[in-house]
Amino acid sequence: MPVLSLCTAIEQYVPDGCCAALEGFTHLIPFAAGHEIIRQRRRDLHLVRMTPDLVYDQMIGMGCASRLTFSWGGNPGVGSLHRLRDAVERGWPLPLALDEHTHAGMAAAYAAGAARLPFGVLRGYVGSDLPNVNPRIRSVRCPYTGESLATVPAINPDVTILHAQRADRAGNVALQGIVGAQREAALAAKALVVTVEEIVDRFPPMMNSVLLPHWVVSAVVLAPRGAWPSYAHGYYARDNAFYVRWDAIARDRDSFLAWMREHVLAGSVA
Amino acid sequence: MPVLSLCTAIEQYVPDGCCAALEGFTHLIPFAAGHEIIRQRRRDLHLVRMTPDLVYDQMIGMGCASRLTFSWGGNPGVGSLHRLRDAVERGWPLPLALDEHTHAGMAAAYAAGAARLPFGVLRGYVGSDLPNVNPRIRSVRCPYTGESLATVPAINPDVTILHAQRADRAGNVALQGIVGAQREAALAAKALVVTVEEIVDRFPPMMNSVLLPHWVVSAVVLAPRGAWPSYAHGYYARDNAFYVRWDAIARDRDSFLAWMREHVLAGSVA
Amino acid sequence: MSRAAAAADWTREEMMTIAASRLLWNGCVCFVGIGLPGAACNLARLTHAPDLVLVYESGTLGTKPDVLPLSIGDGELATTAACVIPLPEVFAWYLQAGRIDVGFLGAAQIDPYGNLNSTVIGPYDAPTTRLPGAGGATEIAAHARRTYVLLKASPRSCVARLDFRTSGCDAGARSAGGRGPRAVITDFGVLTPDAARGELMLDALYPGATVEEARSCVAWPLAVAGTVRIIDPPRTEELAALRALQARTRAAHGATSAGGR
Amino acid sequence: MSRAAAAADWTREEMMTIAASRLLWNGCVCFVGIGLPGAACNLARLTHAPDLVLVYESGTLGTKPDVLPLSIGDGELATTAACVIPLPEVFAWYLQAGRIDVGFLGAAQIDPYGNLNSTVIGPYDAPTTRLPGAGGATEIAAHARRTYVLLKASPRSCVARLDFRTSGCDAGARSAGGRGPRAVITDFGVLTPDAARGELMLDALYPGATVEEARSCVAWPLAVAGTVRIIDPPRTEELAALRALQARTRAAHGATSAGGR
Repeated sequence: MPVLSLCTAIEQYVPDGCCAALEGFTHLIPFAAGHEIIRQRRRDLHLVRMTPDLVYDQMIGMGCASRLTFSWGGNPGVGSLHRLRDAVERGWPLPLALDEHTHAGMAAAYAAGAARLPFGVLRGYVGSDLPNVNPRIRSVRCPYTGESLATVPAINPDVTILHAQRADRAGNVALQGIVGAQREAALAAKALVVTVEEIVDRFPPMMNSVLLPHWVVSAVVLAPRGAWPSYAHGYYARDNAFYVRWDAIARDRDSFLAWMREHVLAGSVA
Repeated sequence: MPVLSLCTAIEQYVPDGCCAALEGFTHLIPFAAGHEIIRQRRRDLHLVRMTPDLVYDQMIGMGCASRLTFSWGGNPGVGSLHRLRDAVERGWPLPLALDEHTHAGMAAAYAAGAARLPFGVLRGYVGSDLPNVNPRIRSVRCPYTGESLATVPAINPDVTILHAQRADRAGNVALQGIVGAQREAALAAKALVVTVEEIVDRFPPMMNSVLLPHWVVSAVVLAPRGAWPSYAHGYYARDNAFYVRWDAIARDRDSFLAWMREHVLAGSVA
Repeated sequence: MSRAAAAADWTREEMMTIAASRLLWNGCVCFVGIGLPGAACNLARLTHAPDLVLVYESGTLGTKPDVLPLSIGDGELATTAACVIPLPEVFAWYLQAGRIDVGFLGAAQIDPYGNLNSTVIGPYDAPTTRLPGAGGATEIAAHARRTYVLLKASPRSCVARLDFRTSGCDAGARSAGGRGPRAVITDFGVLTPDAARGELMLDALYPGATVEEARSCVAWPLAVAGTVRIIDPPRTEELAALRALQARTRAAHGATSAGGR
Repeated sequence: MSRAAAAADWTREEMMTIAASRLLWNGCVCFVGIGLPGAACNLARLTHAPDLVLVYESGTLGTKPDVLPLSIGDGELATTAACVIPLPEVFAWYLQAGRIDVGFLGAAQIDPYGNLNSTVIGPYDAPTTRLPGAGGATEIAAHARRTYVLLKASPRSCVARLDFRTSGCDAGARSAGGRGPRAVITDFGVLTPDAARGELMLDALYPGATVEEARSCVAWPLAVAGTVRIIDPPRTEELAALRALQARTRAAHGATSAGGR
């Protein structure tokens, strides 16, 4: 398991046209990796993420994505993702195809992916129009009770990118706090890149802690504050004020582009 | 969530004829609860457990069970469970019907039970005769790829009994160390009884630790050393010598009955 | 018992939050979202229901936040949780398994049967407004033992026909055999389904609100219960607890974020 | 390089364990059972493959036990593990997902194609001997990238036809497209499948073992490779490491438990 620079890791694991999941549920969102994808001007990505959040708003607004698999696309506690809306409502800068699910459906799809099963089963989508607009939501009949249950196709991204607090030299990765569907997304992927706050020589035995063992990790990248403006439990808090500010920045195409030029394309994040 | 005596908990939650899962994978096996079931002379139980271990050898040998759902029935590292064998091979003291699975199948069945899905899916039982002798192992066709996958019916015991290190006054239960399929078995059950080494006033926030919240726990029982001769991480070690000794005790019906009379029916465990 | 606050002392949004909090009982297990539902649940916990159990979809079970989170996964929720579990387990083992007593829902649109839209305004493929989408709502509607909807009413939000049905709450759609939301808490009062057809009707008004106001906020012909209850105004300790919670929240998140929804 | 131990210095069981350990490479991820496979994997870790990753079905990932466990879930495994995960995740996310390089299997019976029986001797419904059953074996056979069988050979264990097929290792049964075990390590030498039909044939003998001995241990007409290799005898450091491991194990488990299988 190599330690790579962020630039090299993205070059190597995120080619144009690939399916990439940058996961992290409010917590540990891999913003630094998303910004590097933008700087490398990736195109035609199939982005997967339960909650697109600001990082996908930025990638979509910069034209990196042609398809989005998701289950809730807002600015948490604030309102809309204006760049996502602009892409869906007006095709700017590019049209964006949607594979839309519920949280429960996405969770089942990641879990199926992690287990290398072709589909996940849930009592889901009941009474919803979502199956009418997403033909990949189907059903299966229980071989015992005869009842019909919803299915989702497994999600197996070409690459999953996570941010975590720590890795050790062997490449084991430790997460603490809210873990969302990160483990499932990590194990579902063909390659797993993890940006971390710190690399330490070795972990103590961690028993029941959340750990991704080195042999499922493709590359580790040292990226301190790499989850900002989301947060890394034990390192820094969520920048709630920035999430609020983003609403004004992203509402307008020009102010969005100006912010991205200054803070991302120039290479330094405010 | 009440704290009950072991006697009351078994009286209340383990009636004759019920389906009971005493889980714990090598670690935290609820022996004290099993012994109380024997003392109360329960009959016609459907016992469920991945690895029957000594505790089920004892219950089966004392005539508590008419059916066993399991996936590996040996004395770990030692050899046979002689009372289980005697029941299966010679119907002593009673015939025992078997629902036999693999570990992967049992794990999927518990997980389905915890999620209140009627079945679990796995790539399992491939090339095995088990589906020929267990008609409950069936298959389902993937609605995306068309391939056939094995299914198991969900396991939803009437009661699951676990042993854990600690509960707090509210009834939250904390487990540490090897957890096997305990959480799945706990959440799959209609009622959950947990024997514990200790009851403390309150836990600190436990973040990513293994915790069963008080609102899924039906009753807590204080039973120090309640997992002996298996072990409770942080409290006492596995009594490997007893596992070896059990082979001789259980090989013969008379020596088995004598041991049970002296150590279980008399009410005190050596 | 404390006295009721004077009418001028409280806002409709405060009344809404307090009315919702009163629906919760001590020990009940709530699946909480952000915004008003979070405020209502935490208010209940800080007043009459100290052992209420808060479950957030971020996997934080039994949280006791001191301030309201801006997002559903704020660090405050993890730090004060009894434990934190993976999100797929929350949905499969707790919500789907029927281990949630009360779920709260919000939406951009509601129809006369309590079906909800939080997906799009306009056609799905060419929306005039793309909304955030389902998140946990579809399965909360289907699997929580009871659900309540919190929503500011207007003819744009209370519509005869949804543009898109995100959560189906009508008869037959719920695994628990329920009939959709037990109540819709609006900024004028409370709607509840009639026993016969499950159609929402005006059940109760806040002090100062009128049947006419209620009808003007709803785009379908709103049925009115034989006797419309008047909901007790906020009690001083409810109002004090809610305002202290909101003040702590503003202080914690900074002045700018207080502007967030 | 160290010299080979003299022939009188080692037992066949030691040779078996050492032969199995040599099949493992540094960094490989092994799904380990108790008994001989555990000894072989830990020996490899203590000699030529220090970064070998041990996974036990009890959920202990990356364990580094100082002594061999008596059971698959001994405390020693948890204490020295990189982490401990729930058993369903081991089977779904690691084994089924193809994240295990090497799985070891044992059995009461093996047939000429490497199919295994650990369930019953005699009819399933009226067995003469009820064996423990499948445990993890069926899915290890199907999903580990390669499997090895360790088994003491005799005409009762190496049979033309199994009483019951617990693990199907023949062509077509494996999701990975493999053909059953890469090798069967017995107490006389090693069998490997022939390229054409996957039938096990005698590939290598331990020093001192003969083709006649091998044939006498196998109840089917055993094919013999054109050239039968002679396996290198134990090297002194292999033997020293294995014996030290076993001495530590005996001391830790007590004299009685050393008598266990």
